[in-house]
Amino acid sequence: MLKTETYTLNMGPQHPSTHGVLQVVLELDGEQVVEAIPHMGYLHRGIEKLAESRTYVQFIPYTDRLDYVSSMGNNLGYCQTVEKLMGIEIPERAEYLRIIMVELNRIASHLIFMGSLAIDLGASTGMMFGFRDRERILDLFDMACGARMTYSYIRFGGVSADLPPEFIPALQCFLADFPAMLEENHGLLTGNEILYNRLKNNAIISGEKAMKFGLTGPSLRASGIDYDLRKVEPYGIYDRFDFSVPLGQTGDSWDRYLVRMEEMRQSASIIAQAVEQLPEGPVMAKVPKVLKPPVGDVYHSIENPRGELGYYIVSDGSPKPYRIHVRRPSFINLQALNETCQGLLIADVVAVLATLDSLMGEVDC
Amino acid sequence: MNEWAYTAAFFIFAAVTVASAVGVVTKNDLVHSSLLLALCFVGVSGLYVLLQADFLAAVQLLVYNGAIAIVFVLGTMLTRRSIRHGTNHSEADAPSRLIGLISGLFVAVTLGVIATTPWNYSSAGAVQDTPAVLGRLILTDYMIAMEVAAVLLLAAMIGAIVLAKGVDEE
Amino acid sequence: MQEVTGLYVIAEMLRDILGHYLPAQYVDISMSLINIGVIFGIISMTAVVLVYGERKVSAFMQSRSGPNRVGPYGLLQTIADMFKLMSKEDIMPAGADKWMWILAPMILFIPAAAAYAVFPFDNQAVFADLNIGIFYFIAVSSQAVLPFLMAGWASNNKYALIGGMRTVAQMLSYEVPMVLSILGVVMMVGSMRMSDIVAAQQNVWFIVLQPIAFVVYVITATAEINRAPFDLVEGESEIVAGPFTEYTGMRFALFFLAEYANLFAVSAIATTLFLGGWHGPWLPGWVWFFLKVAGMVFLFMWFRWTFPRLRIDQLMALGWKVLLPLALVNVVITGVGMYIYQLLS
Amino acid sequence: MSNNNELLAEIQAQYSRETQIIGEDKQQFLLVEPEYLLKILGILKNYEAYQFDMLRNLTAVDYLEYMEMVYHLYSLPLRHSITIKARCAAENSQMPSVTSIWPSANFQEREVYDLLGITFTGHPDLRRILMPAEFTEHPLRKSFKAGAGQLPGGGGNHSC
Repeated sequence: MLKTETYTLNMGPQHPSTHGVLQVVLELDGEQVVEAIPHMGYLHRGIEKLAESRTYVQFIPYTDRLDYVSSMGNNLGYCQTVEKLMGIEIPERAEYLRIIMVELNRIASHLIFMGSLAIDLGASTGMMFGFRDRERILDLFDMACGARMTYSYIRFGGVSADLPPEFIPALQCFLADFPAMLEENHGLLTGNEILYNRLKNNAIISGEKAMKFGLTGPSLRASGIDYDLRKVEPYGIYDRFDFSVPLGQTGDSWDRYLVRMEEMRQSASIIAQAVEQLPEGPVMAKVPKVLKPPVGDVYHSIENPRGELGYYIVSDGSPKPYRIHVRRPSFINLQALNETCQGLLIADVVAVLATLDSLMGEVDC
Repeated sequence: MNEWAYTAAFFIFAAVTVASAVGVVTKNDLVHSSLLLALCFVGVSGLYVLLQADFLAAVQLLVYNGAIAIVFVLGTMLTRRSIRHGTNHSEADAPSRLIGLISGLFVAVTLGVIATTPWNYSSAGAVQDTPAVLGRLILTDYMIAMEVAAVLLLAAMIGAIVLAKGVDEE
Repeated sequence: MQEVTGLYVIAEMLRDILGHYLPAQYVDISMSLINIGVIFGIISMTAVVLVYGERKVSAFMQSRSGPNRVGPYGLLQTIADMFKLMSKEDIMPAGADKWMWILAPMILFIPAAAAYAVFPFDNQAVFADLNIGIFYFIAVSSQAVLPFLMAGWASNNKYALIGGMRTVAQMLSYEVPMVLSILGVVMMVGSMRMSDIVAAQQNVWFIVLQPIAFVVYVITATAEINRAPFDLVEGESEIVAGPFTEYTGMRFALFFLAEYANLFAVSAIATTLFLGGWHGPWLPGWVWFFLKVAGMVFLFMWFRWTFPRLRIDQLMALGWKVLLPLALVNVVITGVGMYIYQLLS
Repeated sequence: MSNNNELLAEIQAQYSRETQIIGEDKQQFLLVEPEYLLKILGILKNYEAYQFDMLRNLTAVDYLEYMEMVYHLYSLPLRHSITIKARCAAENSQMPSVTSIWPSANFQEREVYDLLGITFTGHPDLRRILMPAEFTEHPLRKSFKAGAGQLPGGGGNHSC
């Protein structure tokens, strides 16, 4: 009855809750979203182009800077792709160390998800808790490879260094404390009525829609679709561990949150199993100094905290890759933003951005 | 102290009221006009205080300034900002002149009446506990009037809700 | 009347001293000025203390240590921040409505300060013990909406404007249940005078007799002063900082001063209405008053650092569909209860 | 992920006119003629024996003489995967958009358009996605040499 006009609101690229430099152009009717169009590229560094003038080994540090809160996974995906191209076998111990690191990194990444979701919904204590717990994991990484954010720990043929003796006790201490940490976070956030009401039945992405948007990772599984690369195409030695893949029912923001919270518990269980089975031995296979993979191309993908991280590498037989393409889950997951946000309120856009959990370092590549 | 302080306060409040009232009419920007209207209400409530009608003053602040003026301001602010200049024309065209004339006549007549009426000064002191007296009156003598007003307001509120909710397109 | 104690004794002493040097009519004026000075002192002190308190409380809840570098236990941190804010560049956005933009933070401060006139800090220690005390407080605090709206509109910024619009929706809807929750207390006392309300609680605090009203009051008060979980007006993750987005330096600080003055104000009202004001054993009345206010302030801070923010539609639904009926029911229960009590006695 | 050689052979046998198998034993791909791309991909998605309902990855490679599109498909119900390739000219490259089959190709095709300069016909919203709108070149082309001053204003002023 009352005629209203829509208006445009530029959310970002400098905005507290776009998690980096994402610009979302919102078309609003009052506070209701008519359209939410993401504009990216503010962090575009041309990593794929840079790769063409680097050797294979030199590209490893660039992978750290894609999804910079789960660098271990990026390292792993890239190294496994090149190993697959060259047919390198890696030692048992290295396989286990890789699993431990990647799963630890998954927990760290999901803790950031939890923290940023909390702060986006106005609960700053949740963020502090998330970052506090993540600190324990970063300390472990620091112990293992000397870096807290950009590890380059996983290399062709294994990992860069064996664990220091104090690592395993510290890890076991962390694993012992982790259920209590998780419980505390659940107590603060999951049990909160306001958080529940903000997320439950909000921004529902059905399984069908999730496929349409090309979602992968926890966001897809929250819609009830069982697609976890660790299960469907076990890479590395994932087939040796006993873990379950949490699935959501409705695909609302609440499910996306719960799925990630549960994944943390599963990751901790995988780490515990890996520590138990951890064999002795070398951590590095014999790999030639100058890598010259055979001519050909290969695609390999792993399950990163944000979804399917794929590397497509074309080799022309020279020491430098002819072309590297990275399938970045954050980038493709952003496709869901516009349609999911339509009809919601401004405050929900923030929640959708947080639960889709796109990371701009990866989106812009 | 009391005598001149009250006098000074009266003139300050009166000046504020009159000046802002003039501003409401002459300001070129609707938003400024409506804000000055709020100021005018504040001035009036100050005058109420000086008349020892402190309950009425608080009601004036709460209802007129805290609600009505805000709705005015909100309404004008929602009009598009780019065209806000000249939203409140004060050109001297024929209708404006006519209205000015009528208003002038009204003021003249009122002043004349005030000047010629033999005012009686009340010797009774001001009622100390106005809210209690008012409450008693509203719930006894003026019961029906209040209930009628309440029903009217309820109808208005329902109407506002219907208007704001809108009707489905189809 | 009770025996005269506490702050009133100090005031009487001061009045005596002044009486020696000044003619009688000037003593009143001087005492008024001194009172105003004390109130402004309290306002600025509360801001300084509460900002420090807030940071320490939040640090405590988030397992951090909070400010601990400037002065012992970081006590001077707020002072340092104040100097920092004062030295900031004063930026005015292009296209801002100049006078409105400048006036908004100053006008916001007036109702915040004016409310302090009716707080009974101690027995007889009220600047103006109006017979409509609590109603005056409501009327004055309702004036805080306009400055927010002015700031939001004058900034020429869409985030600020959305914030301003949210203020109106939020404050207007939460004022109604707030008034109704206070009504229960007023019915029991039969007076709106602050000192009467406190005096009526000599034996039993009204939090015991009016638990629903207390809960409704605390929730609506949180919304009135725009604190989490009702801080939609500034909602930093959604609309950056709402009406404050474009403000810098001292003007920004004024908004914060007003925010903390309001935090203290609603806590003081809660203390007066529900927690027995300055009543309490052993300690002087004003100490009790400030202790209870501190307790309420802590409660509000506790809310802020544990709750996520509501969404605007949930906020409105809570206000109109839950709190308003609850407050109305409370009024009815109070009325019936009073009637039964009269029959029995 | 293992490329399913039998599956490839089966598809190729059925659509021998439109497709051919390239590559060696370990790395075999199905090369599809661009004009039949939509038809073949549509069949791959919808036929019960294939059910490739997921477009995992879409990208392109500049081989100087020609541009090669690469589609990595996956089937959730049947848990198998396949790699499809299609080639087009290096100059004025054009490809049919697969967004009608997999809407999730939207951003990836925009990225390929932006960085490699392949125009997708039938794409709903073909705009640059990473580079600024006024940028004229396609950085992932082999002919593109990176250097300073290529963006307006010396840096990267995004104008949207």
